[in-house]
Amino acid sequence: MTAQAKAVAPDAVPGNIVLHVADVFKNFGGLKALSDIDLQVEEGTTHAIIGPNGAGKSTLLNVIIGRLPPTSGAVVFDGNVLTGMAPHEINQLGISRVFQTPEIFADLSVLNNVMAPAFARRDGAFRVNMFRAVMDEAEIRAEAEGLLREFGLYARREDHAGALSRGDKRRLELAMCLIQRPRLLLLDEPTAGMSRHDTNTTIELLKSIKSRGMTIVIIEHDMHVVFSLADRISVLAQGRLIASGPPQQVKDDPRVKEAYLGVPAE
Amino acid sequence: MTKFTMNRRGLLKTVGAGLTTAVASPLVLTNRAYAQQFCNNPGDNDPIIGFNVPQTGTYAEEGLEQLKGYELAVKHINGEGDGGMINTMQPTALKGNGILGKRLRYVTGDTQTNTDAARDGARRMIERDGAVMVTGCVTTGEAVAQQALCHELGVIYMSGLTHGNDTTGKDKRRYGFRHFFQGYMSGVAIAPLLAEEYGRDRRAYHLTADYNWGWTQEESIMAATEALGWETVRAVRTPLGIGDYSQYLTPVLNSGADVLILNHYGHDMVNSLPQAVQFGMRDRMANGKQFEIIVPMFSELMAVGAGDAVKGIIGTQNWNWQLDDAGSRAFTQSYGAEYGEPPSQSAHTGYVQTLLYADAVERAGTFYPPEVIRALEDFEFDGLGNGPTLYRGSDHQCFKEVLVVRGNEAPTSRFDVLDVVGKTPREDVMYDPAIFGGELGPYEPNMC
Amino acid sequence: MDAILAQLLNGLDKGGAYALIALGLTLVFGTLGVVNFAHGALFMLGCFCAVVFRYLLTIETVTVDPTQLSPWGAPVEVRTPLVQSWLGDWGAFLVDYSVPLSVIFAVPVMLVIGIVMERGLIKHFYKRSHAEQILVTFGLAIVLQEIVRSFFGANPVPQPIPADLRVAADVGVWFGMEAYSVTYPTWRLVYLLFSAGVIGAVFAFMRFTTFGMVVRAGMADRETVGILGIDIDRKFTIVFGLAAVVAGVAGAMYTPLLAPNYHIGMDFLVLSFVVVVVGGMGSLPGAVVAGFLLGVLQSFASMNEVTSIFPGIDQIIIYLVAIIILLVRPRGLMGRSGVMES
Amino acid sequence: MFSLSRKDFTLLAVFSVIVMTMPIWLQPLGAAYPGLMQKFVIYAIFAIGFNILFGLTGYLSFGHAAFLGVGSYTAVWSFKLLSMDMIPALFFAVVFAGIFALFIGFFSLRRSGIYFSILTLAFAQMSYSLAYSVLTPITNGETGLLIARDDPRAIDTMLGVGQSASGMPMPSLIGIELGGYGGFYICALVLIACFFLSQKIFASPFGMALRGIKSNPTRMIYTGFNTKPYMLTAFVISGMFAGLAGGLLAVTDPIAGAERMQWTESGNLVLMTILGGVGTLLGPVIGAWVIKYCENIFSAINTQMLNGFFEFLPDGVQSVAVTVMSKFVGEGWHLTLGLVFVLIVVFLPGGLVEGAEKLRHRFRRRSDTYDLAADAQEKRT
Repeated sequence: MTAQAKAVAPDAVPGNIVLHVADVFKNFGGLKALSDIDLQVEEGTTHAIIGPNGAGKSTLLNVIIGRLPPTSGAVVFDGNVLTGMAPHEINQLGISRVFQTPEIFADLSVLNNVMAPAFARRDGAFRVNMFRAVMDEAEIRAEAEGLLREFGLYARREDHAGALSRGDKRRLELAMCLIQRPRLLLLDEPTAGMSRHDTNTTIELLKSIKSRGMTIVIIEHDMHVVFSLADRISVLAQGRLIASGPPQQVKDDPRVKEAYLGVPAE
Repeated sequence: MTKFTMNRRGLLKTVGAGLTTAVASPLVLTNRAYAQQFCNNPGDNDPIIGFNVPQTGTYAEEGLEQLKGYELAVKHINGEGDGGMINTMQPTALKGNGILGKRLRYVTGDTQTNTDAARDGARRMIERDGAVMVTGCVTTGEAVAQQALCHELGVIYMSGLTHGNDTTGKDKRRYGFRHFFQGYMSGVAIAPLLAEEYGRDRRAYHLTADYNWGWTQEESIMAATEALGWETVRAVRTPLGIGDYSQYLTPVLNSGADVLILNHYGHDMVNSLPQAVQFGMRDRMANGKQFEIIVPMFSELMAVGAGDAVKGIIGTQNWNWQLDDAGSRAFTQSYGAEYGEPPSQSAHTGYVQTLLYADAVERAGTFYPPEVIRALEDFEFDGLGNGPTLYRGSDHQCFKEVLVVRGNEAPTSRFDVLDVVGKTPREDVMYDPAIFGGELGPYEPNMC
Repeated sequence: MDAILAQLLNGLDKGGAYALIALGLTLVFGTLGVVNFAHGALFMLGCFCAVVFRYLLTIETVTVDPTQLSPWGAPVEVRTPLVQSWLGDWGAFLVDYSVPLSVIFAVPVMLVIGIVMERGLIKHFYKRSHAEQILVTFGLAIVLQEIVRSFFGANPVPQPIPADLRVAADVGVWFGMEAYSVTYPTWRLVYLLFSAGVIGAVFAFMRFTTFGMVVRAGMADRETVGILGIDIDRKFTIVFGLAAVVAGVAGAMYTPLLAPNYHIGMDFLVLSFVVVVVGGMGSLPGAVVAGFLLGVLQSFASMNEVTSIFPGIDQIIIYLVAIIILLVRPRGLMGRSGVMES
Repeated sequence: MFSLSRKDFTLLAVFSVIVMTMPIWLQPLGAAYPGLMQKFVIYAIFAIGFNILFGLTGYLSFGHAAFLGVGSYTAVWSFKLLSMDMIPALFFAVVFAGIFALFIGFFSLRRSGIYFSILTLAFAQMSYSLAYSVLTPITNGETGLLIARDDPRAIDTMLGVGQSASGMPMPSLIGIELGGYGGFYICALVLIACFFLSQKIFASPFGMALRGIKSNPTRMIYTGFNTKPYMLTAFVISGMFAGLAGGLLAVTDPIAGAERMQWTESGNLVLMTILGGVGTLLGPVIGAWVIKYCENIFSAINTQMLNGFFEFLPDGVQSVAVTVMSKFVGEGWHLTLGLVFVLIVVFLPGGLVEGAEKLRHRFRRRSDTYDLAADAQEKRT
C-alpha cells in the first residue's frame, strides 16, 4: 500500500452515520419515482443500491448529489442538509461521484485531469490563481503521478484523456475522485459495459480503495460486483425500498427474491 | 497607359522585393524626419499626395468616382490630357508642368467609410509614402477624423464630399479645407424655390438620420423653411442604415403635414425616398394641396439608386455637369474623354480640390504648409464650375452658388437624372462663421 | 386605431422578411449544425437574381450614331430593347413584371447555387468546429460579394414594382374605416402574402413529406437519424439547397422595397442570427414567430408616442427584446435543448 | 510570480524580439511605418485578451468591440478632463472596460453556446447604436470624440504642464510625447507584458479550470468548482484587455468613434483569432497581423503601381497581368481576404499556428506518431 492510499480517508470513524437519506419522496408530475426512502450509510462501509431497471436507482443518486430536488424529505450528509445546495457545494463537503459514462476532461492531458480536482480540494470552489503554473505545484503533481502509477495510467500521462480506452477512462475518473480524498464516494454502475476481465480488475481496484476505509455508495447491476464489495445492500423496486441489510440477509429475503433475484441477473 | 517609375518603387516597397532597405532602422527614419523643415517636405523629390476614399462598403461607388476626379486632376496638373479646368481657372498659377516644376505623384487608400480605417490610410500616406497633402472622403465622419489627424501631423487635408456643418464649423481645423457646400447652405439655397413651387403655407414633417450630419441638416432646413412661413409638424429621428423606413413613413400620412422632408443621405435616402413614394405620398392631397417630398441634399449616384422615385423631387447639389459655364464644359469634356461618361459632383469636388491645392503651392512658391494655407485662405477664384468662389479664411469653407436641382421626369440615360432648376447666389448662402463655433488652431506645423 | 393598424401591417411586413431569412438559416443551423455566415450572401444573391433577370429582359442592341455627340464628347448610342421589339406588348408585360417573375428564375438558380456550395465546400465542414465554420462561410460570403460587385458595382440597383401594383391600397376601408385613413403600398401587401405563402409551403413540405419528417427528426436528434441508416448526406444537400432557395426568393421579392447592392446580405446577417436564436435553436416555428414578433415590436417601438417616452428605443428595440427573451427563456421562444449550447 | 517554464520563456523571448524588431522586418513588406505597426501591436493585445475567453473557455463573444470602444472613449475623456498623460488614460480605460464587462458578462454568462454569443452581440449593438445617436453628448456621435486645445485637463493645469505652442496637444508618458515610433515602442512593451500575462494564465490552475469548463462543464461542477465566477473572471479579464487595447488606440491616435463598437469590429476580432488559431498563444497575434496587413497594404495598391510593377512584361501581357491582379488589390482587397479565409481553413485546419505545426510535423517525422501527440499535448499544457 502506497503513501497516497493512507491519505485517502483521513479520519474515518466506524459506526458514524455519514449519509442519511431521510424519508425522501420524489414525484415527476403524477409519477412517483421515489417513495419514502430512508437509508443510512455508515462511515467506512460500502453500501450497494440495487434494483431492476426503472426502480429509481438513478433518481435516488441524483437526489443525493443535488441534481434533483426531492419532493419531500431530506438528504443529510455529515450534519449538512444537501437539499438546495449546488453540486459544487456538495462536492466541497466531501462527496465525489463517478458517472455511468465517464465524465472526464477529454481535451486535457491525463495528468491534468487528475490534478484539476486536487486544486478544487485545496483552493475551494473558486480562486483566481494565476501566477503559479500548474506544473510547478510539486506536491499536487507528485500526488497525481502517484495515483496514476497505481492505476496503471502513468505511461499515458501526457496523452489527451479523450484518446484513452473506455476502461482507462473509468479508471481515470476514479483517480480524479480519489485525489479529492472524499468522505463519500458515489459510484454509478462502475462496471457497466465492461468485459469480465476488466470487471475483475475494477473489483480488485475498488477493494483496495475500500480497504483504505473509504465510504462508498455503489449503484450496480452486476451481482458479482455487488456481492464482492458490499457491506450492506439496499434493494429498490418501483421507487420503494423493499429490503436493506447485510448481503446474506438481503439474499435470503423472499421479497427481494420475488422482486428481483427471481429474474436472472442481466 | 503612362508608366510611373516611382509607382514601381512604391509597389516594390509594398510587396516585399526591396530587401536591402531592411537595414534601415527606426532611428535612421526618425532622424530623417528631424532633418526636414516640416512634415514630408518633398525637397528635391517629386511631391506625393494621398487620395483616401471609400473603395469598399456602402459608399464605394461615390468614392471611386472621386478617385477618378483626382486622377484626372493629377494628369492635368502634370500637363497631360487637354488640361481641363486649368485652362478656365482664373486666376491661376498652374502651368501644366507639375507643381513648382516637379511632377505630381499620388498614392491611394480605402477608407471603408469608417473613421478608423480612414485615419489608418491617412497615416500610411503620411508616414510611409511621404504624402505632403491628403484628400478625399464621402462622409462628414471621415472628413473630421482625417482633418484632425492631418492637423496633428502638420499635413494639409482637402476634404472631399462632406456636407455636415461640423467640418468647417465645430470641428474645423487650420489644416482642413472644404470646397463642398454644407447643410446650412442647402437650407438657405433651397428655400426660395420651395416658396415659389409649393407656396408659403405648408406644414412639414421631417425624417432625419439620427447622427450629427442629420441633425445639422434638419436644423438648417427647419430654420430656412420656418423663415418662409412653413410650420414644422414634427421632426422624427430614424436610426442609421435601417433599410426599411415603413414604420416612420406611415405616421406621416395622417399627421396633417403636406410636405415630407427627408434629411437622409446616401443609402438611407436611396431606401427612404422610394418607400415614401410607394406609400402613395406623391399621389396624395393634404390640406387641399398636393403632397410633396423634398430631399435637401442630392447626389447623382443616390438619384440613380433611388430609381424612378426621384422624378420631380427637389433638392440641392454642389455642382452638376449640365451647367453651361466654360469651366464645367471643359471639365465634362475631358472627363468624358477619359472615362466615357459625365462626371459626378463627387468627381468634381475632388478634381477642384486638387487643383486648388496645387495652385496654392504654386502661388506660395513652397510646400511649407503655413504658407500654402495662407495662400488658400481668402482666395478668390472663378472658372471652376461654380462661378466666382471664395475660400473663406475664417473657417476654410468655400462660398459659391448653390444649385437647386430636380429629378428629371424623363431621363434619357443614367447620367441626366437631375436637372438644374435654380441657382442661389453666393451672397445669400454666406453666414457668420461664429454661429457654428470651433477653432482653427495654429499655423505652425507639428513634426510628423 | 388607424396608426395601430398601419404599424401592425408594417410589423407583419418586416416580420415576413425576417422570418423568411431566418427560416433558411435555422434549417441549416438546426439540421446541419453549420453556423452559416454566408446566409446573408444567399439573400443578396437572391436579390441579384431579380436584377439579372431584369437585365436579361432588357438587353438592348446598341448602334452608334457617329453624327451626334453627347455633351461629354462621346458618340450618341441608339439602343433598341430586344425582348420588347420581338414580343411587343407581351414583352413589355414581361419587363414590367420582372420582379415577381424573377422568382421563377431564382428558384432553380438558387437551388443550384445552394447545392454547389454545399457539395463543394460546406459538406467538408460538418465535423469541424464552429469556429472554422464561421471562418470558411464568412470567407465565402466575402468572395460572393466581391464577385457580384465586380459585375454590378457598389451602387444600389433599384428594381421597379409592376405598374399595376404601384398604387397604395386603401386598407382602412377593408376594416370599415374612413377612406384614406390607412393606405398601404400594394407591393408590401403582396410581399406579406408571398412570405406567408412561402412559410406555409416550407411547413407543409416539412410536415407532409417523408423527406421533411426525416429532416425534422434530424433537427431533434441527428445521431438517431444517422443510425437509422438513412442517407443523410443527400438530405443535407437538399436542405441546404432549400435554405438557399427560401433566402433567394425572399431577396428577389424584396428588391423593390430595398434597392440591393452587393453589401445587402451583411446588413441582414446579424439580424437573421438574432431572429433565429430568439426563436430558439432547432425550431422552425420559433424562427417564424420570432421574425414576426421582432418585426411588429420594431414597428410599434418607432411610434412617436413611444419614442417620446423612451428616446432612442427604436434604435435598440430588437436587441433589447432579444436580451430580455433570452434571459427569461433559456433557449429562446421554442428552442430545443442541446442544440448549439456548447 | 514571474517564472515561466523553459518552453514558455523561449517563446516569450522570441516573441519580444519579433515585436521589437518590427520596424526592421516589416520594411521589405512595406508596413514599417508607425501608424500600422501601432495597429499591429494594439490589435494583437485585443486578440490575446479575446483568446483568454474564447480560446480557454470556448465561449464565443460577439460583442468584444464594445469594450474596445469603452476603453477608447474613457481614454479620450481622460485626455480631455485630466491629463494628456497615458497612465491615467490607460488606467481608467481598463477599469471602465472591466466594469462594463462585469455588467454584460453577468447577464450574458447565464446562457451558453450560441445564446451567449447573441446576448453579447445584442449588448454591443445596443452600445453602438446609442453611442452613435442618443449618447452623442458623451461620444460626439458620428464624427467621433476628439481632443481640443481648450479642454480643461485638470491635472495638467494643476501641475502647470502647458500645451505646446504649436499644434494640438499630444498624449505623453511623463512628459515624453508619444507620436510615431515612441508610441509604437510603448505599445510594443505593453503587448509583451500582455503576452507574458496570457502565458501565465494559460499555464496556471486558473487557466486549467477555464479549459476544464470548456472540456466538460458537468465534470467541473461535480469536481467542486464553481464555474460561474471562473467564467465571469475570464470575461472581465478579456474585457479589460480589450479596454487596454482601446485605450492604446486613443493614446497613439487621440480619437474615439462609435464605429469601433460595431459588430463588424467584433466579427473582425473573431476572425483574427480563428485565423491564427483558437486557444494557441501565438495564433491570435498572427491572425491580427494578417488581417490588418491585408486591410492596410493590399487596399493601397492601385493600377498605377501594378503597371509599374509589371513594366518588364510585353504590353499585352502587362495589361492582362494588371487587370487580373487589380481584382485582388485596391478596391478588391476584400476578395483577397475572403480567399485567404477559405484557403487557410481548408488547407490549415485549426488556424495558421496549429496548421503550420501539423504540416511541420508531417514533413519532419512522419513515422513517430507517439511523439507527435505528446508534442501537441505539451503545447497545450
